[in-house]
Amino acid sequence: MLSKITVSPAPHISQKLSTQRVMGDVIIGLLPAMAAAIWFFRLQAALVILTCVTACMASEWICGVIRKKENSLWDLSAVVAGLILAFSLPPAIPLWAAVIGSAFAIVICKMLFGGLGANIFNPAMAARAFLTASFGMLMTTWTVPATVDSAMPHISATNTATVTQATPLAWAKSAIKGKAEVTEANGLLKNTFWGNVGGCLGETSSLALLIGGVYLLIRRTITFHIPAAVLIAAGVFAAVFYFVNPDKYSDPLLHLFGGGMLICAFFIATDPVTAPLSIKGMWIFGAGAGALIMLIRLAGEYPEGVMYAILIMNAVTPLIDRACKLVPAGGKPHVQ
Amino acid sequence: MSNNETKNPILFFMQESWLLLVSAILFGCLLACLSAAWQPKIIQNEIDKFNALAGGLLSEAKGFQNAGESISVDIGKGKTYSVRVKKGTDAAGNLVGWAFVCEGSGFADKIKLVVATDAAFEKLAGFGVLSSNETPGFGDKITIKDGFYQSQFKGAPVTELELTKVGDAETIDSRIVAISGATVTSEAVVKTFNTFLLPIKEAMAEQGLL
Amino acid sequence: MVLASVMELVNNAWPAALLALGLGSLFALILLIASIKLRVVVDPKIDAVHKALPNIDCGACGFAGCASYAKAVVTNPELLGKCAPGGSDTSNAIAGILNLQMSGSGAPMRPVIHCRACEQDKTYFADYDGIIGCTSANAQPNVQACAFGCLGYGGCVRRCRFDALHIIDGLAVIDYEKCTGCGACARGCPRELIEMVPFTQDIMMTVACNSKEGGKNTRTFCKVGCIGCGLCSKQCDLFTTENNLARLDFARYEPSEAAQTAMDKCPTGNIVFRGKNAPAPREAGQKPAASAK
Amino acid sequence: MPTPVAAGVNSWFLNKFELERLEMDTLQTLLLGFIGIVLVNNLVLTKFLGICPFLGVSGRLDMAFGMGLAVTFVVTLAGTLTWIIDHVFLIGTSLEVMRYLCFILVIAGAVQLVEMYLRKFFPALYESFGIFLPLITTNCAILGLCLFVNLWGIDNLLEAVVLSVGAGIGFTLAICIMAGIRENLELADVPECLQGAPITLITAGVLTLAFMGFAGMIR
Amino acid sequence: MAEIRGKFTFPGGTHPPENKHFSENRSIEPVSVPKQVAVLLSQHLGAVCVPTVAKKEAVLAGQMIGKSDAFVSAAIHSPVNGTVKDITLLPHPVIGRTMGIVIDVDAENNEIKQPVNGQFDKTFNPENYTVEQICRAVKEGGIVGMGGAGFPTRVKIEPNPAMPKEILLINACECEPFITCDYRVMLEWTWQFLAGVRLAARAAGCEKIRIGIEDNKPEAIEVLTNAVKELGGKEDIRVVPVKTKYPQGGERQLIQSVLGKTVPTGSIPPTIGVCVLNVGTCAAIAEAVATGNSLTHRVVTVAGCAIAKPGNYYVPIGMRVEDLIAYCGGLTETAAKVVMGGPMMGFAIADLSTPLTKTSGALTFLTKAAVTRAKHEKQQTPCIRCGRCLTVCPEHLNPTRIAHAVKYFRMDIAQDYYLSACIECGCCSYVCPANIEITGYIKTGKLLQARAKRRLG
Amino acid sequence: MVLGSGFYVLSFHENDKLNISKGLNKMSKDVSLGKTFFAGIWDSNPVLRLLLGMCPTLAVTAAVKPALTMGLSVVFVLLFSNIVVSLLRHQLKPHLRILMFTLTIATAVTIADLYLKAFMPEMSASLGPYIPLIIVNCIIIGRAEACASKNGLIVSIIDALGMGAGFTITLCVLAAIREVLATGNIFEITVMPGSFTPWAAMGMPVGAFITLGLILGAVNIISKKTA
Ligand SMILES: Cc1cc2nc3c(=O)[nH]c(=O)nc-3n(C[C@H](O)[C@H](O)[C@H](O)COP(=O)(O)O)c2cc1C
Ligand SMILES: Cc1cc2nc3c(=O)[nH]c(=O)nc-3n(C[C@H](O)[C@H](O)[C@H](O)COP(=O)(O)O)c2cc1C
Ligand SMILES: Cc1cc2nc3c(=O)[nH]c(=O)nc-3n(C[C@H](O)[C@H](O)[C@H](O)COP(=O)(O)O)c2cc1C
Ligand SMILES: Cc1cc2nc3c(=O)[nH]c(=O)nc-3n(C[C@H](O)[C@H](O)[C@H](O)CO)c2cc1C
Ligand code: SF4
Ligand code: SF4
Ligand code: SF4
Ligand code: SF4
Ligand code: FES
Repeated sequence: MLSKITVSPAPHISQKLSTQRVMGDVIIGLLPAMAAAIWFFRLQAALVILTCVTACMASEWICGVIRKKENSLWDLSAVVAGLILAFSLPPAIPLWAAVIGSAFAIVICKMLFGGLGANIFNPAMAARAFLTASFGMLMTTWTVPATVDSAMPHISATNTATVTQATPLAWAKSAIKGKAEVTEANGLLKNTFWGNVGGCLGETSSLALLIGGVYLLIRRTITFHIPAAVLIAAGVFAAVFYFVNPDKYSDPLLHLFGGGMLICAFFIATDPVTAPLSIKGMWIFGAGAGALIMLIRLAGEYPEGVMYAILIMNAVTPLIDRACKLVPAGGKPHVQ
Repeated sequence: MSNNETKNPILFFMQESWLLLVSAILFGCLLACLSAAWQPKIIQNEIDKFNALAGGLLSEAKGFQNAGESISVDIGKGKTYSVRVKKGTDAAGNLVGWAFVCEGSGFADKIKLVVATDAAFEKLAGFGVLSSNETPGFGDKITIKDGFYQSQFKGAPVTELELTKVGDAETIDSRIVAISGATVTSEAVVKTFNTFLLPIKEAMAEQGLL
Repeated sequence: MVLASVMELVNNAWPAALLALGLGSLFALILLIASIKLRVVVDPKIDAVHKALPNIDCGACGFAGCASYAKAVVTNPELLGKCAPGGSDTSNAIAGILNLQMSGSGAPMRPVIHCRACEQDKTYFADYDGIIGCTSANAQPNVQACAFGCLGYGGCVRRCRFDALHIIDGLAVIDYEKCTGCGACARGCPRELIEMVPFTQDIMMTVACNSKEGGKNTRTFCKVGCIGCGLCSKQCDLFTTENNLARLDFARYEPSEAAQTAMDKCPTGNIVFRGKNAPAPREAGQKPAASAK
Repeated sequence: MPTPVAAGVNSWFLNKFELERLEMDTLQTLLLGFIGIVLVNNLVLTKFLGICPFLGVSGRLDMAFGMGLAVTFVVTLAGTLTWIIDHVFLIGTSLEVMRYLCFILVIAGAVQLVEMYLRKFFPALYESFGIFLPLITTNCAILGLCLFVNLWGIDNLLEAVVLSVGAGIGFTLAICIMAGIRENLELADVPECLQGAPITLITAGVLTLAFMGFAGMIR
Repeated sequence: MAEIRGKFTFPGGTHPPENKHFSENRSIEPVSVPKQVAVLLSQHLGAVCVPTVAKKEAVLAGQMIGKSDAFVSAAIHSPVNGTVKDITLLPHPVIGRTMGIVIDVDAENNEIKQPVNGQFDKTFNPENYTVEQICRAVKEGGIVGMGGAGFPTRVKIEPNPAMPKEILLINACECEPFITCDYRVMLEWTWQFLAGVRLAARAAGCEKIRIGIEDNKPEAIEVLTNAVKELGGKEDIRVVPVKTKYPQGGERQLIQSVLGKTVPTGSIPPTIGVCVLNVGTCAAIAEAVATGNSLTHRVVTVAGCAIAKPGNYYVPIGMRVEDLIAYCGGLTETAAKVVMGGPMMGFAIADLSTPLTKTSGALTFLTKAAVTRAKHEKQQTPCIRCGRCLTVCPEHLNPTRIAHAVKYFRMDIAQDYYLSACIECGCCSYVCPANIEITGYIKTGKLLQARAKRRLG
Repeated sequence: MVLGSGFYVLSFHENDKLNISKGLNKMSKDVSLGKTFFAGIWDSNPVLRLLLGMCPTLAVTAAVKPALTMGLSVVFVLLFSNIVVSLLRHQLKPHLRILMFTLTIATAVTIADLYLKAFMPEMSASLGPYIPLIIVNCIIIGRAEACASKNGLIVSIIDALGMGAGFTITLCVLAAIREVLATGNIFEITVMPGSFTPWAAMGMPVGAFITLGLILGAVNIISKKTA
């Protein structure tokens, strides 16, 4: 007759969706940005991306072996973490530093907390913060995209041999000091949209990120709440300053398209693991992140605040989740 | 116990706490004596440190003495900082330069500097860091003796200094090139100079020291 | 000369000494007065009992932690002896604090598992494919033909904080060396297979089956189950057979010829020894020793 | 008329962004000092003060909050008292050598007194946060704050008080964040050897990285 | 036929593939009498019955063979003529081995029981029966809720001064995939069903009757609407199409959709004056009241790819699953799971000799392919906190949090997040990309809690 | 205040609780002097097992030299307070006991602070307020309460030395790891190859927290293996 039947609790069917598939969609969403990175920064970019992804996967595998756990490599979350980390590194980063960052991301920030789903902080951002704290110089050396005409103004040859270019945000920041530079920074807007500027690997091309973001939205891998909250909060924040004093603050569009804002809104703040669960929580989380990014950019010491804003919001996510605890459909029971 | 309580509170108090009181007196004495014994050394340490730093800047100077009255410098936020300028003299007692302690807020915390100038208070002889809490690997590069940052001040004019991010650190002028990655600290040092140098020069002129 | 330096010392020291004295007496005074005027009557016994407990807050006593157990036991001395990890030492210490005599036999309670079916002894109707855990597995009925035996998913193991329980070959096995008798395992078993019994002996005899199924079904479902034949109760009055299942009266148990005969006569080898260094049970399906004679 | 707080915030913004140095009024200094010690120079995360309760009492949010309140209360009391003692008795009479002794006596005595007082007259309050008071005496955050106030040369009482309150609130913030995180980690598969204090420390480490974002916002 | 779109719904829920095509067009077919039946003594919520017959005793079809004096209980009856072979432990689909009565069927002396729907038409007048008569018939007929939970119906419809009922809500959603038994009853036994509805309304004292029905059953909606029209508006009966969404048939959800009211957490519909009955239950009430028959047979949907002859069968309660499988042409090679009930809430059966009960509305036979990816631990990943389970939960719970709290034995947290408010609809597990058995954990949690309570009590 | 540390025990994780209670038990039960000494180093190591004195542990371990200085200062203060308390143990009155401990410890700490200021000014500056913070280090008052107020002079001295040694060694190990990674040096002697880029973060709070966390994890593994 028939082979042994199986038994398990209901429900006995499930949607055709898996963690692997979710992560795979994110990877697909990141492909345009990867293409842009490789186009603008050539071999350097390819090497950094390859290194980060390989190192992240290797770290994940080793941790799995040590903990004698089911091999978690193929849920692909390590690949996504590696990609995001690579995309948030400057092109000229030495590969050994990329390896240290990957190991920090996966081992310290993810596996020690219990692996996928248990980490409190976004591994890629935490690793970037660690690298920034450790190797500040390396993390602030911005090579010029291969496509840039070297006669552009904000290119300088410093004491070292590398030709570097200030990022749009760095210009916006120093621009607070003078009107001429503000205009110049604003002139960067078009290039910023296409990606023809200095910056981290994955952040330069707004267009590529938008394509990827829309893909994720269509696939319903992410919902619109977090990106919308981030962009609206940051946009409003920047616009208020701009309209109060356009001579001193750059165009809000530069803030929306410049730096890590878009990759943050679509790929980083949306990391489900480190964001709140409920819709209300997502709005709070996103708005908090957007506002913090702008606060750090405008009032803090750094030109860019994405990484710190995300880490800070990650830290308060458990509190947000608690504050947004759902009420059951029938209201709170009288006696529990 | 309850008997004591009601009958003679003072006796009760003494019974309970005589040990504490005796030890308090003893420990108080002990500390006072130790302090008396070591305080001069502690004060000397501070003087030595100042002298070592200032002496490193004004190589001919053999000693430093207080000169004039202490000068109150406005450091903003409605606060003032009182500076005691010291006169550096060589073995023969001739004036070789001036040195004083000043402070400003850096990246993490306050930075205390020893600043020295030539005898005419026209040119800087440089600065040394008395205390700073800047990030290791970033801001703490200002403490590197004769590092590229400190060297820029050797011989710079006593005027409003200016910080730039890109530039030539070799030429000695009022343009100071920031330490890459530690603009804040670099700026704090420059700002400290700008806050203190000219007011002190003015005050010294008033006091007739220059 | 000497006098001068002594004078100088005194000169230096008096303000400091005075300050220390002043502060010292001020606070001494305040605290003394406060300790009298603001005294709150807390039973010092509670504190003492709390200190006597092991302070690992395991909850074995059934209270939220050592502190609440301390409070409870002071008000209700009947609760004495609930702290399993602390054992008799702790109980005696608490009894001392409360001026009580420890009563009762004092035989330590230890768990026995009323099942001895290993993987190869069991029969399954289907593959269980759900959450690994006894409560979850037990909620999917009839997977394992015997509805009474050990499921082997370690619900009890996860409750034991002392690493004293392990699943060996599909059966929960107690390591009596490590077991403290906290009883957590008994609370963890959905089939209520684990019974806390007074270990009057180092090794206790027990009927290692819980099946109330008729003998015929038991035989088809399990190679080692109790078929309720009643042979043991005929041999020894410690045993009773009811609902197709034999049971031993643990409180009265002590080694005896009769008990041993009952054990040897059991046709399924279901009566076994449990405890530290207990001898291995008869192999499943092996003929009773009696018939071998 | 804008409220004082709004005015303070407003002028902070003006100063931060307009770059012309306006006359800073006291309120502004206080506000900056307050924000500074809550976020930028958070005692736990940048100065390593109060780590023991940070590790020990961050298991549950309600407990953490109670502890935070207790610390805030005590640190305010201690900061104020020690500032007064320092400036009234010690500096004038050059008895600085007695500083530590005086500080700790004042803190220990005051805390014990308050604890007994609460216990006697406000048992409910005592149950919810008074039980933390005795622990706090041996908490570095209190003495540490007093010492830092002295080290930073804070020369007016109001500023000392504001800094003390800020320090307490900063502590509360840090410990509540940690408690939230730990409540989540309780339902996670953290390697056994790291459960408890180790993972809390590692989390705190990353938390300090995050708080670096506030660096330099206030100087 | 005009397309009918349900207007009403509730927040949350999901859309599993409906898969009704296996059986929706197959009319109800009485099955031949098996050689042996096994009637379980525990077929409902509430007290277990005590056998009223002894071994070897002869029994007649419809004869009461077990009863209980408890208030919340229902009697059981023999579906066949035969002799009691044994009273013993038998496999129960939900609660494991329980006592039951095995009856050897008297092969010569048995006819296939036919449905009684022919005895009803629009002229049926519920006023001919007093409330007491209805209640007694329901009680003696051993009728329990046939929608799944199996709550004794008498308790539900009996007038209760403490909780007066105003609205009778008929749950005709049948939102579970595959199941069509209620649909067929509505189509074929329309008048019997409506008679039951009206009898129940009379007994319960309900003025209003609402029939909530998903808009994926347009034919049934039409048939019922016409029939209600034909009744001529003596009673306030309305057929309310609702959106097709799982679990529209959950009574709390249906009340929200149709009546716009919420049942407070931890309470039951009567607290807000609503009585909810399933279609099959109503049909059974009509039969019991009008003909005096007890509940011995019911309609069972047999569906899925792994069975040769799917359809809707009129089956004696107590027939073993294996006998029904044999009647339906046997399992296919690819069969992986036999589920009593639908795939979202049904119970997978391990032992095919399990008898059918009063609440077994369907048998779903799933192949490996249909069990999309078998939901077992090896294919799970940790929760990625995507929040999908929160979005679909019709009770607005935080399923992942509850499940993890149970997993780590933190019953305090589970309770804090309203463990007991879960209706175990399975939406959360269905959508979870990490494939976590959320509902399974929650069910486990409820069991753990019940056990803890039992220990304390 | 020791009740205080008892309270921490209540709210700690099980892992820590077992460690702590094991440590505390070992402390009170051991009698031989050698055992008393070594208990402080491993079984009831104040930092690794009892989780006491974490603040200085984290704050001064960016480099080995300040860590060592801190360790030795703690040894001195522990010795001083244990000796004084042990000598006076029969005279202590319940209400003022804690006040007496505090007084003694504050005195010892002031002495240490003065000494450092006078003879090691650089070190004193870099340790900043963490030397005076020894006053509130729970190890010291804990030992005064748990050991010195119950035991004779010799036992108290050995206990102080053991605890102090445990504290110092832990600090130095932690500091060595951090210093090597953060600067490439140890005791200001370069030990890493020239191509090594220092990990500045290891010298920052992150480095302190994470390294200590990992060390605690390692200790848990080792103690589980040896148990
Ligand atoms: C995802 C992401 C997050 C980032 N977060 C930060 C950040 O928090 N702080 C920062 O300084 N740069 C961050 N960056 C890098 C900046 O976006 C960008 O490179 C920055 O404008 C560099 O400016 P800078 O000139 O000097 O430091 C991030 C980049 C990415 C892709
Ligand atoms: C961990 C960390 C520590 C830092 N420490 C300092 C510091 O001590 N001094 C400083 O001026 N900048 C420090 N910075 C960098 C500043 O915040 C700021 O980015 C920098 O001054 C900008 O300088 P740049 O324009 O040369 O890149 C630090 C940054 C990080 C991430
Ligand atoms: C998730 C869920 C889905 C349900 N779906 C249906 C359904 O489709 N049809 C139905 O009649 N009962 C369904 N029920 C049962 C009803 O909630 C309710 O118990 C029943 O309609 C009451 O009628 P009864 O007592 O006549 O069975 C469902 C219950 C739950 C929890
Ligand atoms: C929409 C989405 C965004 C993600 N973003 C990140 C990210 O920013 N950083 C990261 O390390 N992993 C990211 N991941 C992958 C994964 O969630 C992450 O590695 C977990 O934090 C590891 O537990 C993302 C995954 C998804 C589905
Ligand atoms: S004894 Fe009980 S809890 Fe333990 S494994 Fe067996 S069935 Fe599970
Ligand atoms: S086996 Fe473990 S859980 Fe069971 S009583 Fe013994 S120690 Fe307790
Ligand atoms: S938690 Fe319960 S009610 Fe909510 S979706 Fe899951 S099974 Fe349904
Ligand atoms: S649907 Fe699954 S993965 Fe998503 S939050 Fe819920 S349990 Fe986690
Ligand atoms: S050492 Fe700082 S709080 Fe304990």
